[in-house]
Amino acid sequence: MTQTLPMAGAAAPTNTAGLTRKDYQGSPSTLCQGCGHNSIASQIVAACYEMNLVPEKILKFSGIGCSSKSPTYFLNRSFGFNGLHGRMPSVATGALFADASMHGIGVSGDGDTASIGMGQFKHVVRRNVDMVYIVENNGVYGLTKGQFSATAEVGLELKKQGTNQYMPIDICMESIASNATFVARSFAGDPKQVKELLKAAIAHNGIAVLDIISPCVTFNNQDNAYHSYAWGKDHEAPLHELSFIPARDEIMIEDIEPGAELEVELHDGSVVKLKKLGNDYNPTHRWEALKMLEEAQRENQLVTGLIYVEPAKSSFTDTYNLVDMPLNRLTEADLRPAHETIKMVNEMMF
Amino acid sequence: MTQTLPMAGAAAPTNTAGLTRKDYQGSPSTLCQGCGHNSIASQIVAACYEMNLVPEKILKFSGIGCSSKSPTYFLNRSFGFNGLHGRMPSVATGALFADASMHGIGVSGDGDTASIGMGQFKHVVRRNVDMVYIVENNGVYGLTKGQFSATAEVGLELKKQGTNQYMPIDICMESIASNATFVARSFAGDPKQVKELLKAAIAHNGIAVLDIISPCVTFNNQDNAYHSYAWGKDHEAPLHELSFIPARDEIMIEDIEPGAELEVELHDGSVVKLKKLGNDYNPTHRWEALKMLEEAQRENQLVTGLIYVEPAKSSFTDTYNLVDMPLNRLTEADLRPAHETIKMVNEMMF
Amino acid sequence: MNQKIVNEFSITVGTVNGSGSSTANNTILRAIFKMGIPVSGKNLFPSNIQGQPTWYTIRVNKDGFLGRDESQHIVVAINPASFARDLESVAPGGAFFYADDIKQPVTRTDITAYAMPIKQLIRAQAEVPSNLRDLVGNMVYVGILAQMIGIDLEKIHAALDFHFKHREKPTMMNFNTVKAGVDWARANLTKADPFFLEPMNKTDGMIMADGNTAAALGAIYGGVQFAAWYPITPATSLAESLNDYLPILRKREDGKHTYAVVQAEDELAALGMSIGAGWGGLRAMTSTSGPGLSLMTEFAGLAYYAEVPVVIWDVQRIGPSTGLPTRTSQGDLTFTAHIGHGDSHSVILLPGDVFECFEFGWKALDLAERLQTPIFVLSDLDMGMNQWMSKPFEYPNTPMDRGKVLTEKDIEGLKGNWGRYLDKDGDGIPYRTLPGNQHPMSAYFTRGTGHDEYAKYTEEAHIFHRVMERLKLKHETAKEYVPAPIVRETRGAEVGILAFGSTESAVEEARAQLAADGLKSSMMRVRAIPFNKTVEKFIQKYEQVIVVEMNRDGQMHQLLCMDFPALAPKLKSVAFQDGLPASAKWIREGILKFAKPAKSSPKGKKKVAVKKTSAKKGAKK
Amino acid sequence: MNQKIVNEFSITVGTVNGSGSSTANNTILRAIFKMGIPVSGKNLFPSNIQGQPTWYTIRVNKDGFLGRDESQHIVVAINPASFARDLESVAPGGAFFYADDIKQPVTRTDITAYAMPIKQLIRAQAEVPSNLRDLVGNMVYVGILAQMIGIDLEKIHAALDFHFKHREKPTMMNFNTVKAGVDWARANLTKADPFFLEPMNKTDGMIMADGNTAAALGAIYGGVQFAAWYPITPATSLAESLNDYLPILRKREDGKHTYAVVQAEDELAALGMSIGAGWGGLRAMTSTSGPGLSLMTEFAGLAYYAEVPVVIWDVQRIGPSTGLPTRTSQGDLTFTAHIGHGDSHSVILLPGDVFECFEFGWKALDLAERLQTPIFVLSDLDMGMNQWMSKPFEYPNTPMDRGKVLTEKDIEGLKGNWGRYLDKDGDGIPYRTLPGNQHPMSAYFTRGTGHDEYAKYTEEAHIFHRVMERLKLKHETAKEYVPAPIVRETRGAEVGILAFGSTESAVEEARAQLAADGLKSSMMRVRAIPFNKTVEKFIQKYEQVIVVEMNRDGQMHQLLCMDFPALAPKLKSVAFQDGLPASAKWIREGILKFAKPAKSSPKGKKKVAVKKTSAKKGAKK
Ligand SMILES: Cc1ncc(C[n+]2csc(CCOP(=O)(O)OP(=O)(O)O)c2C)c(N)n1
Ligand SMILES: Cc1ncc(C[n+]2csc(CCOP(=O)(O)OP(=O)(O)O)c2C)c(N)n1
Ligand code: SF4
Ligand code: SF4
Ligand SMILES: [Mg+2]
Ligand SMILES: [Mg+2]
Repeated sequence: MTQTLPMAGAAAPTNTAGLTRKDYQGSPSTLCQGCGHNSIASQIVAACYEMNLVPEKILKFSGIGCSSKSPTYFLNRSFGFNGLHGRMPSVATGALFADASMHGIGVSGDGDTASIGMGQFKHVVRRNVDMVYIVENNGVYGLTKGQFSATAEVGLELKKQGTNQYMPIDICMESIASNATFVARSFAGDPKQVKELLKAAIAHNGIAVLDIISPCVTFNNQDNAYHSYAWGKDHEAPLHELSFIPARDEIMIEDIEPGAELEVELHDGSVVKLKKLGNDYNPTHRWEALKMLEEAQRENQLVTGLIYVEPAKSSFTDTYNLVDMPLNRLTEADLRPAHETIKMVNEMMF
Repeated sequence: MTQTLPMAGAAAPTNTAGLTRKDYQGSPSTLCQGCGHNSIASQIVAACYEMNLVPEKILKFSGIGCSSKSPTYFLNRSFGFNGLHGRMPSVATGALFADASMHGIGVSGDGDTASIGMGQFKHVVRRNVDMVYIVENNGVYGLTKGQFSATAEVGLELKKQGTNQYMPIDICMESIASNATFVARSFAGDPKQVKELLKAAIAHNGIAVLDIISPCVTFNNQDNAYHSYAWGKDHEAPLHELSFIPARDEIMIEDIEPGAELEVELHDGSVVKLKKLGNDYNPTHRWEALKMLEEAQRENQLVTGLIYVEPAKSSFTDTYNLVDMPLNRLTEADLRPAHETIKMVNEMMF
Repeated sequence: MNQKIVNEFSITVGTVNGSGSSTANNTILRAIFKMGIPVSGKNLFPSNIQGQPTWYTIRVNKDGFLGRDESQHIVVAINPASFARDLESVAPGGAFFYADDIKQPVTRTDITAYAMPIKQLIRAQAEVPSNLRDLVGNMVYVGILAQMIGIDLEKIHAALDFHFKHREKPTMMNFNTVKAGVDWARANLTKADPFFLEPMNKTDGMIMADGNTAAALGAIYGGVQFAAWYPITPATSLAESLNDYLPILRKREDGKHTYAVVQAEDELAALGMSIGAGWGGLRAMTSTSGPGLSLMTEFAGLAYYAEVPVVIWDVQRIGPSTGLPTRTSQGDLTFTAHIGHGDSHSVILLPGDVFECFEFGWKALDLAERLQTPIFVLSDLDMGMNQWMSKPFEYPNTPMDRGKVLTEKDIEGLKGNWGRYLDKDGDGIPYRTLPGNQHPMSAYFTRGTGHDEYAKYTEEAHIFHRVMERLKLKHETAKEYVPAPIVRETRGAEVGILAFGSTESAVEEARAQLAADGLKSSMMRVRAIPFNKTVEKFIQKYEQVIVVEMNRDGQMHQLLCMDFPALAPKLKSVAFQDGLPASAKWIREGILKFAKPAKSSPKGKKKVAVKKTSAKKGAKK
Repeated sequence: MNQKIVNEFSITVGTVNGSGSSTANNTILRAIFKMGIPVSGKNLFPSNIQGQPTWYTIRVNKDGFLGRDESQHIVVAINPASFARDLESVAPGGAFFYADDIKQPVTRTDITAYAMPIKQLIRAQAEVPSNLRDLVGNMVYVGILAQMIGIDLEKIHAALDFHFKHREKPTMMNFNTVKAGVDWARANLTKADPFFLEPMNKTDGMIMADGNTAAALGAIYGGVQFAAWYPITPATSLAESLNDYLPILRKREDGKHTYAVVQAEDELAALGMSIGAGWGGLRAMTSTSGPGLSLMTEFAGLAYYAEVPVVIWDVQRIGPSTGLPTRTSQGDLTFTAHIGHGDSHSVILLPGDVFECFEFGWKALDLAERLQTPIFVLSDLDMGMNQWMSKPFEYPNTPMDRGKVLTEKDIEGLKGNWGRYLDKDGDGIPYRTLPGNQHPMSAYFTRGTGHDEYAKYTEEAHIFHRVMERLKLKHETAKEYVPAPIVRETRGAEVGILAFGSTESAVEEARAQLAADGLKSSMMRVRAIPFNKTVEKFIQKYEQVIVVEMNRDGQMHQLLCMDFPALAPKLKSVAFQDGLPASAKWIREGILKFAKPAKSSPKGKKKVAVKKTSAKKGAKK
């Protein structure tokens, strides 16, 4: 606690902010080995480093869930607020008024965003709050051990939960329906794309929703035999051993060419179909974006890339026409009306 | 309280349920004269009467707001539950399990649904709960005296509230994004269309969202001078008199032909552009519906009619495969496991 | 005619909501106020927008007792729908003014009835356009009443001039209508009731305001920078007043803003945003009423445990649940004191009048930052939405207290060696840094989960315990900072009375009546929770302390018993709720159940003059 | 070796979560249980999924005291990350078993240390596939321990057979691994610690279960028809047990369902749905923990005021806010008792053990329909998620109480002359009809706004007041229906002890210790709020009543002071919270602060044998 870290701006080896990659790191992760959320955290570190951002100029936010634990695993030098389940948007909205020059990065889960947090999510999008809103989407509640989330595939079966009856909520379509100004989708196992999209999202003025498919290696098993491990060669007696979680490696994919498709097998044998948006796709047409998403839903594809962007709009804080000085540096002289005004006020009262 | 009403099924003059129109009525309205919500209530009475529904087989639900007061103004012989602000969907979802043979009709407002109630709204849609979900959409909070709701037009100015900065939430697009199986839009001043859509909605198995534009004669003034009445011919001194609400007649429109457009001037001089869906429009393509709504948003049109329907799906209660007898008529014999089972249970405990 | 009754009666106007009568009623109120006579106005309005019965009661009282009077001495009946009950509500010997187009019989003989040809008179006013006749027509009863009880016409003009922002045309059109009423009454009515107004000088230097406006203004003088809110009666006008006055009082040359007011999508978000802003170092607040407060429960617990400064105004209405949204109560006390799951206790301010709404408006922001905890301010509908006489608002007499905040320089001085939740000063209050602090060791991570003194995540039992014990110590510290109670001791008092909030005026009136009956009492008005030493000492001093409050369960009594178990047997509860503002009547009767006056009435003290009718609880049936 | 210590010690296994050790630990627990020795198991697990330290403690106690023991007599260390603290945690004279691949020094000489070659032994088990070595490897320490303290191998086999649902292959593979451990230990280790197990017959006829399973089963026997829930630790397994057991226990020939369990989108919706179902006439419930309960606040107020039957299980974890999601507490009591804005008071059941979780599981549904109000059942993590010995569950001994419901025939008989909120019986409980009732006069309109006895909207002050007073009367009536407290009086007791919930076992142990010290006490375990006459009488009887509870603020003490102000001075609070289950140690020490034992120790009573080490609060650092 007493060692002195280099002040931002001090001479240092690596990026133009004078900081090393280490200055962007967080504490060691306590998530499962192989969890997609971990590699997203790494890419946040990489993106901020490569963009030469000063960590002190970033605010981190999250809700509750495995995903929402992530902000402790990156940017230790940034202020962070790990709030309530589903309520990250409101806390971020208020906090970003404190110093409008700062960047906001929020991390949420699909349960956090699409179940309990649906209302706040839709409204933070609608307000175009200037922040990156990452959904680490695994289709389940990780931290509470594997219930369906609202983005779970219809027909998915989980032990104890039965069969999911509902169509999944599509975070990207929801964002566009509520007039988001930046919407993208990626896959945690595609670090290059995640990083590039993160950079674009951070640079965007306004809400930037990043729906990142991030498989839960522990609970999202489409296989009906939940956590089943074959005992012996004959596979005769699969066993349900809830408290044993074998160490697994994260699924990483090779680069996909724009326009190309890739089927990725998850740990449980289920398959996701990824498709990268082609170079001819124009992400500035809301209309095309909706069409593309609707088609992808029918094709059961996960289309990745920058789906929609509307760069010109002013963000939420912009519309408030705030003073240049960060609001939280204003003093009594700026904030308390002058003494003589009290007379006027009393006269206004009759 | 002691007069005996005719039992359903008893011989009576009018509809095939043996009931008169009076049997469908509610208590006198306490809403403002000319409020669009009142004529929606009348059409609910008319639709149920004409469909020969038995009022005892209908459940009424609402949240909080002027709109949500409506259920007392129709179907006095039906059970009703006026719950909490924004939480009508959950109460209805639970209540409809009590007796799956009953019809659910819910009335909500745009504040009730699209602001505080956004989360529950999206989820009741996603679950395809078998009920009619009416949004009496006026773009303001009527009951709390005229603040913006989330469906207010961007750029709308209201005294004390300033200028609305956000894009309005489109109830129909939101419904379709969340996989609603029946989505329609109408205008309170077009009673014929309202009634026909109500009938279709009631007949639908699953969620039927009806977004009915229902102008608030008292608060939704686009005119910057909130409640301004000209004093004398010269109009020189408009006055803000919040506590005076002049009696006004409800705006009624002539029949629009399918495919035709109509501009309707509201009490405050603002104009809404209505367009009736043409006969060639096919409401069974989700894809076309999204496209149509996106275009209408850009054209600033309110397209009315049946926008989307997916008839084949099973509703929420269907998926639970319930016994035929209404659950709330089951008795101890049906519900309490037999005495001998307790031994087995204890053995299961080790 | 009975003996003249001067400056000591109440007037109720029964009308229809949405009819614009509030301008008329406010005009009467303001004119009487300008005559120097203590006066209050209470609006009893329905929870809808148009067409339902509504009542406005004005009480004049030369002694300054301005709580609700259960007797209606003068009743003005404009609404056919409530005519019968309005007629019934007139106290025996009272006066009844009614619109003569209501074709219902006046069946009582124990009162004086005056028919008013309002429709006819307003039609005769050529300058009033036909679409405004209903609205301006209300001025007719103002004129008739003015003539019959003696409201100064000049003061009426002043009131109208104020209301219409000094625009002559509407002022004169309304004033001329008032005069038409005056003229007609002078020509046609004969005074047969005993009620008269006579000028006094008891309102000199006073203002008239409602608590919500006062609270908003106080917050502005407290430097509020962020407010998020969601509409709800009766709190809406607090946030709307911020929108009204911030642009005036915080205007800058460059046209830029030092504040933001956000209408949130609901109350969860409203408090969430305010917490975000408070955490960010802004003076942040939200305002709501019961249902909204219930929704804020989870976030309130987070702010308590993560130690985030934020101010929450709860303008109480009667509950539980949606209850009666337009009726008053002091019913949220016990809930607020322990809001949220787990061990928690809230700091609560209890303003007693409009002046304190202003004062606590800025003090609450100081306290929030000083104590790093949510500060709840419990007002109520009666205080918040009704017009009250008040001392003029006073400019804050202490500089802003921004609490324990470490800047870049401080952190540098400490060589980064600080802990967000370390109790350096032994008062349970730690130091914080603000986002945007550029020192690389300034950042910390806030969470609602278990954390140690360095804000690091922990599940260690003894650390969790230690942090919770420090929060308890902080609550002790709060006692030194919160507003002390107001104590009014009477020599030889047999009983102590403990009250809080808007019941003050009614309690004082009851005390005066009891004193006249021969029962001497001392009074303490509690202004904050946690209770400090003074509260304990007051209870210790008296054999019985009667806790008076406007709720069903005696919630202040509950909290006192919890905090002072050793003194609990002395504490008696007088609690009543029906949604109407407190009246001296039920307070007096309640107190008499526990404490009997000495046999002989004290020498010379005259009986309080206000006549008691056989008033019922819940006045109107 | 010291003197033998038989059947009176505790074992803690320190491991990594996600490593599958719970099968091993459960096997030990069950085997000991089958040996007839009173035993309990407590899981101290982190709030994440994999890779963090976790501890499992098994306590054996021949006298049946099964609360948490602050001393760890035998510690099994498998996790390198917690090796040092595990080593430190062993009580002097204790035993320390550790995996020999942890290359850390054993620095203590006051204990017996045994190195275990787990990796090596499991590799030698040819039948265990390599991907399962980590999992099955845990059986090695089971075997070593079995050999060293004397766990019956046959019972271990029985436990494995049960766990693996009588499938031979996995049972044998695990059992063979256990035997490999046994064999190795027999050959290589020399017993040097004093701890031994010897068969008893004290568990005959008993079962082992956790409170959440018991609650779910109880609800099923109560005929639950609708449950909506949202996942949250430690309540999740309650709802999941409904999913597990409903299909078995409510199986029908036609394959159709008489129930529905819905995973809601959050807790607001979970309670909203349950209220809808309860209103509709279904036996409806929800289950949650602190944060979820906070979110249910507004709906709870609606159910109270609109009088809707619904059951809310709150499996308490330690708060405020997110707190420590995997640690226990009794901290939601005061909040629950007054949940929601406005005047309200809740009916709360307080099960004391797994048996009562089952019993209150069905009783709560009866009470909800009888009283037409939300019934809160406050369990906690320790009771809900840990395995407890229990009497077998008993089939409900009363028929279902569906409360006051009017059918079509009843309405016909009344000629429709009924009022939903009319108090016909003078007990404050009105009659209701159920949706689907086909009588044209059966319908009524439910609302959270003001309503009269006929469920009509009203803003009348006196009616609102009257309805609220009836609700108060209903709360009085509730006292007759809720489970009475359990009283255990001791002749000549100097002090009364009042406790509730899962602390029972620890309190009884403390009482036994105090009795040995010479302090006689009587005990009352409160099982419900509102408190009935018995509670009052018990407090009256003793000069001092010490209220023992597992929270910071002494919440039961708070509520008792509120309800019995006259008795409040007698009530003393012993409250402690750090997230760990209650231990006899702090209870005993807390009680001794108020009550001193008589000077001389009573004749013949032997000191309780469990050794007291210098245990710290919050055991693990
Ligand atoms: C109000 C509330 N309800 C429930 C919980 C319990 N809870 C913790 S995390 C979680 C789900 C998280 O799911 P998701 O957001 O998808 O994150 P993941 O763990 O899958 O990354 C839940 C329900 C809580 N913390 N707060
Ligand atoms: C929790 C809660 N917050 C706020 C309110 C106050 N409130 C009552 S109605 C309403 C808005 C209603 O607007 P809308 O749903 O559009 O209905 P309208 O009156 O316009 O028909 C609000 C905010 C409330 N009753 N409950
Ligand atoms: S449980 Fe799933 S989501 Fe949670 S940390 Fe493990 S892999 Fe990730
Ligand atoms: S305020 Fe508006 S929405 Fe409410 S009743 Fe009047 S017209 Fe209708
Ligand atoms: Mg998830
Ligand atoms: Mg509206």
